[in-house]
Amino acid sequence: MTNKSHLVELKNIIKSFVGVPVLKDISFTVHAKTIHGLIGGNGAGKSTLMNILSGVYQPDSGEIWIKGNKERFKCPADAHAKGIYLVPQSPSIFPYLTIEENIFLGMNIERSRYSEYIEKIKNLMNILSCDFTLDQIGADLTIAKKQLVELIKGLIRRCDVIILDEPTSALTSREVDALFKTIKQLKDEDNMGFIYITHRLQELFDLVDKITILKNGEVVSEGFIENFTLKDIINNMVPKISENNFAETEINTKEINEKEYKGEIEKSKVQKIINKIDKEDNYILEVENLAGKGFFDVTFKLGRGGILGITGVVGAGRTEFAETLFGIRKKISGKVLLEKQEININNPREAIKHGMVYIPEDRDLHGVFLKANIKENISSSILFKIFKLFLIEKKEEKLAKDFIKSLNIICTGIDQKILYLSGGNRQKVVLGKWLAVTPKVLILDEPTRGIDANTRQEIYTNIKKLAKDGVSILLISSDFEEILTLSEKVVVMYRGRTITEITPPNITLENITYASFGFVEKQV
Amino acid sequence: MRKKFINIILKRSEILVIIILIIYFFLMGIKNPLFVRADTVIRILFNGAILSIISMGISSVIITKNIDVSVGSLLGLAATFGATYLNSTDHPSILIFLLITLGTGTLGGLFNGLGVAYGGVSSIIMTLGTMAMFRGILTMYTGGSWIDTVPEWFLNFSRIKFLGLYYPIWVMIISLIILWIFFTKMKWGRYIYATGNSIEGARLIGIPVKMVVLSSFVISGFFSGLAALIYISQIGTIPTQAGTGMETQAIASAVIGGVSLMGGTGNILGALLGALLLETIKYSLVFFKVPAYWNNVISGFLLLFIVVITSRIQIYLRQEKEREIEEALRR
Amino acid sequence: MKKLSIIILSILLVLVLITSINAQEKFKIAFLPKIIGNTFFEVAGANAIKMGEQLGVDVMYDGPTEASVAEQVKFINTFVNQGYDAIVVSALDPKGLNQALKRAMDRGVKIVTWDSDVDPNYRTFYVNQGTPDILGRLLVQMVTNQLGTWHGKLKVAFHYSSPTVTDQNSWVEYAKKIIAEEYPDWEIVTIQYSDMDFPKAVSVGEQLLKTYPDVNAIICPDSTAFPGQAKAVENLNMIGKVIVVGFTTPSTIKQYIERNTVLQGGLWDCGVQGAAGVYVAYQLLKGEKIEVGTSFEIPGIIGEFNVVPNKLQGGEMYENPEVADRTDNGIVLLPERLVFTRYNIDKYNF
Amino acid sequence: MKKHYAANYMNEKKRFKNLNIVKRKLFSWQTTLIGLLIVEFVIFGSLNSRFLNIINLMYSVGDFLYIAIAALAMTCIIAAGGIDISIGSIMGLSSIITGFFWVKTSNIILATILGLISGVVAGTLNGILILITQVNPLVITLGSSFLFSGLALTLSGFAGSTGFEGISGFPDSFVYIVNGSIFNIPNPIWILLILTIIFYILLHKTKFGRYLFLIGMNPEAAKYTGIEIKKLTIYNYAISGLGGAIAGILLVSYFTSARSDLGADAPLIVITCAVLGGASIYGGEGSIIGTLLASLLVGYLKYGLQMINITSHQTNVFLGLVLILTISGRYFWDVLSTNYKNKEAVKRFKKT
Repeated sequence: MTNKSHLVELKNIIKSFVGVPVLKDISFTVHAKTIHGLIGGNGAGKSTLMNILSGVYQPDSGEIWIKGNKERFKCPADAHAKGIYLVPQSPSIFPYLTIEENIFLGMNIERSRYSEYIEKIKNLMNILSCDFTLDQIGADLTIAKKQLVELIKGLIRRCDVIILDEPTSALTSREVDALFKTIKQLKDEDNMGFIYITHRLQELFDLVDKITILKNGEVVSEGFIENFTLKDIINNMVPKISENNFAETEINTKEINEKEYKGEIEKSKVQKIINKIDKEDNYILEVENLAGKGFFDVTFKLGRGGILGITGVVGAGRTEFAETLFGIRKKISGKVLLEKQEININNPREAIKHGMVYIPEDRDLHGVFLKANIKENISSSILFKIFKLFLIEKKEEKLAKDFIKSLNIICTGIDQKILYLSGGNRQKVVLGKWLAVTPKVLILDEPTRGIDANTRQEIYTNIKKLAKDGVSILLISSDFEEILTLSEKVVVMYRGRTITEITPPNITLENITYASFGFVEKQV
Repeated sequence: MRKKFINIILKRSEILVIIILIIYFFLMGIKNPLFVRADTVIRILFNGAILSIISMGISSVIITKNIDVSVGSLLGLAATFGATYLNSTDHPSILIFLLITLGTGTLGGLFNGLGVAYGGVSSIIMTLGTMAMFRGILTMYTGGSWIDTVPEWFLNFSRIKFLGLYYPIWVMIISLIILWIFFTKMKWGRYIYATGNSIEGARLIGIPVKMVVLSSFVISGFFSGLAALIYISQIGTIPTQAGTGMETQAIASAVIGGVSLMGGTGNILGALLGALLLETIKYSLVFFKVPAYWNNVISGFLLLFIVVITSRIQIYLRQEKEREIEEALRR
Repeated sequence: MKKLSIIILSILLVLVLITSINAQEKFKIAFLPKIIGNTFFEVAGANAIKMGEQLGVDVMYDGPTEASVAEQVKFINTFVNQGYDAIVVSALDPKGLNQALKRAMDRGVKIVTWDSDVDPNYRTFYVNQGTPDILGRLLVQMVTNQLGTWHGKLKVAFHYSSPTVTDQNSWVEYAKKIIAEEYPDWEIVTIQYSDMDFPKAVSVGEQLLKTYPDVNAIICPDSTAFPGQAKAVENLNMIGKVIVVGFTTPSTIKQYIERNTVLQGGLWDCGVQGAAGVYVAYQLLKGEKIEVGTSFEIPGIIGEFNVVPNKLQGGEMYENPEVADRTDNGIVLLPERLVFTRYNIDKYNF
Repeated sequence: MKKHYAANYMNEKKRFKNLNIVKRKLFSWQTTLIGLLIVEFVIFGSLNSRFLNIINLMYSVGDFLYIAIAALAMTCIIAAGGIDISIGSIMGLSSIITGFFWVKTSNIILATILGLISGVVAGTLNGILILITQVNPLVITLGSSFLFSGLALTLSGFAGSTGFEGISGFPDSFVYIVNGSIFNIPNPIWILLILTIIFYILLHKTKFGRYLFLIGMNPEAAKYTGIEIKKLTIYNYAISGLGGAIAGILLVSYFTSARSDLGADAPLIVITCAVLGGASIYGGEGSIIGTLLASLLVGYLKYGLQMINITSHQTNVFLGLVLILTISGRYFWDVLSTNYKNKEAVKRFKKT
């Protein structure tokens, strides 16, 4: 049965967590010289499957065959020894080791070939146009740069199979192109196989050869990419059960509009937006020449109930700006006007009191309390408002239940720990936590990073609905498509400054891209 | 120039400790000139050898984001076993003696490590437990009496000088060099840092994290044994309380020297210097010539003061560096 | 959990089999030191148990592992709950045990103190190594013994465990008084403490010698400070340049006497003291009278034990008219104090 | 087909939920602690019938009252991701301050209040130092423990000629606080009960307590959530100082003597109780009830071992072993039960 050209063969894998099945009898094969896309919605079991393949978890039942031999992986080192390497979705770069140490850590290479490897790394860094050096320490890098290092770590190890889990979520389009080129080159030259996990479904058509679609721990469809259209893929991924259970919720996966995927904005919609923006008086938040650590000059105006996109390449100072606005960092100069009143915010509590909230970029580190349950997370932002001294359990529970329902958070109950939720559901909890304070201005920083397509759509719908309800939204994102889909006006930052403001009908991928690299004059 | 200085101090926090040591000696010299003598420095090194060795060993555990509070008890246990052997025969073999003393330390560390890495016990609980156990075994073994005599020839060991320094000081220096090489030049040393940085990340790239954690406890145990060796020859009497309170001092030394309790950062030299700083404070109290019941107030105050000063300087320097980067970006 | 309880159960059973010797209808006496794991108390405890065997009573020796009043109170309470007939205790605090002892006496438990006393109201007899006057004088005497016929200025320092230790404090107080009255030329330069921590005793000892380079004699009435100070003298190569005297067990100080670092060290026979404590408790239990002003002998021990009134100890606690001159409550004095020199040290095995 | 699947999914969800509730009720750590406590009573009771004497059991609470109280305060500190080594020195300091002002003013109420205030001040100092230095609380409180115990020693010398050796002569009303009884139940039990309720409400039922947990779980996220970490940290250490002061003053009442070294042996056993009670040294977890149970467990374990004539040396080895085996057993039990559940799930799945 087994074939030597089958680099990896997983047979009848079953895996449960605390008695709840996550993988139900999955078989999965990767061939040499193939880039194999693995997709599926939230909690479909992609990550679990790959963690089993890379030795992080052990299956409860089932077999792993590598190049025709049956193997058992007790730990990741076993998997590495058999030529399997996982580039994780959230980079785990060691903060106090240098980049060089980070890359070489866990590799067994002779001293004599050391310089050869350094050469290769530098080459890769060139191709991916990395702007860091090998002797910087991990803590100095931004999340996007860390992801590049993770990629280099994977690519430098001449493995048979490299698993890439959402490698592009923090990369710019230029870096993505370079990455794809490198992967394709490696595949052909070195007989390698890749397993590529992504939520950006369009990437699939540019890159992969075959795809496997998972849903609720089962393989629902498999085949060559040529045989699929985007619509097929999405239809296969949508978990139908949500129709039965959450029919009453307003925000529903049914609303997925395929056109939005392609970034096309309907003409009628444009007209509406222009009308809205024209109401000059209706600005809720005005930022004038704000400067702080990491950014120097930010100016824009946000209309009531509007969605303002702020974008730019990594390092443009977007997050630093947002954190300053929210009071986490100190501002150096400039003015912030909220509802025409100048405000001075020194800490997040003041920002919240003014009705301004911030959903941070690094969800697990800054957004949620992983060890706390959903109820405790959602109420954390508003405890000071709704309780004097003692907690009233019923009140808190109702709050949590309301948000679980309205945001369609998939969980076992309000007592479930965030740790056991998928990334998308965690983000919904963060959203719920901040909506609980009924904000006037909602600052979203990379709201859909590392989140699957379904949940992403849900979050988009939520954002739009919020705007419709009068919440003004500041959307910070490096995903230009996201900006394009949601924003009614776009401000582009470049090297710590807002360099241009793009209004409809000029909001196009091209214009944003040019501006974010500093070419303002290209925009007409 | 200034920028370079900031960078160096931020990267090498032990330099700050050296500066503080120098300033401390200077100020003490004003207070009591008798203190500032080459002999005092040697006495501090000599007396501080035990604490420094322990704190270097404990650093390997702290770097993995664990903690070991059993080192003091383990020192006492190893010293008791070693000294009992020395007294048991007329012609003790040095080799067996080393084996017993260092072996006790290593085995104690191994037991800690097994519990933490494979037994699912958090390190603080594990070592709190073994701290009581080791001390209990010690007192049961000796029946509660002190070991009062150690053969004369062995006591003389600690008085042997080489290149002007006593042998305990050499043991300290050699330990420093070995650990320094281990932590900076060897793969396993890197693994220890990586595990402390992020245990999940380390596992993902194929580091055998359980073995790494285990090994760090073994190292800590081994150096407790080594410190016990010095204890026997330097003190010459092993009371049942030998090593009590050593653990908190060793942890404090490591932290003052820049080893973070959050794991993954700091180095061995820092831990050593931290221990010497503590020892210097302890060794200067009588020189203040104030009523001795003030001594604990003074040492507590000095420790807090130094911690406050170093941390404020670090925070200031970090801000300065950020400002520099800021300005560079603005340009 | 089941597994665990089985393990606990079996370990316990084994331990109990080893340790519990269950004898019926004998007097049960608890012998409580300040701290276990210290040679001084271990020797006293061993002799107390031996005396128990001789008298045919059960003697239990146990105490706190840390010098903590709270722990000691715990022990007293447990001994009472266990049904011990008498408790022989060396108190960590002259007043801190009062409530526990009161409760014990209310339940009919006889209380005898040894080594360190409590308020006379809360015990019957105190087996005393010597009044502070005797021991303070002994300390000074050990210094003058080494001066020979020389008279004149002398710089003296004290080094002991901590100012919170009652008996050591009282000896030092008397020694200071004697110096002030009888040796006006002497100057007390400093008093240092080393908290019963051996390395600290060495460090403090060295600092003392360096800070006061002209000090002539150091008096160390503490079993840790004494050898620590001697070690410091050796470390700084000052053997013969400074007189070190103090109290500790002969086995601890032997090596320093052999090396001539220390010429004289003092103590009383703590073994005799432990045995005497048990003996007195036994007499009380049997209902035999021990009266103040008389003396008695203990079989197997040389010398006479004088029973003196409380007021001889001096101090507020003892001069209280309620207890000062009682006949059924007083102080039992040990027959002799010991001074160890290189000529007699081999005679003592504790 | 799809509908069937959905139903199946819902069933599993329900099963999971039920399992969770059962698991939480039956196998929670607190239940285990109660179980251990019962086992302890059964074993000691069968080995020495005097152990089960109810009056003795009640009175012996006084022996470890100070440990239990400090452990309650320590639970709050550990839950918020901190640690307070100085709690023992604070006991000594507050007891000396109480004694000192009793000697100087002869007003016991004033002296007690000043003792409590000194604990709060000491705790606040800890909190402030931890905030301005950003150094690990272990180091700060270690340093401050030297400072406080030194201050206590020095101050005790000013209270009179024998001050170093303990200040005594407290009035009967003060001594009665711990040594008396109400309705035939000794006061230590009442005190412990009341303080447990107060701390339980504080940590588990107030906004303040919730904030402590959140800070302990993730201080960064707490900052981003607008929680006033600085203020809360200082309050927390002040409360811990107050806890230490209460424990210290109760010790004075219990011993009728104020000493500078009261409580010096406390910190490690206090931390042991808090952690054995379920607090995570890395913050974010902790339970007042668990801590109380653990304090009782450890306190009665020591008492019981003594009752069956096991000496303190052996007790130490035994205590250490029990601590390690309990926690390790808990871990292995978790691993085994999870494996078992997963196997069951595979079986269930293969059946359908």
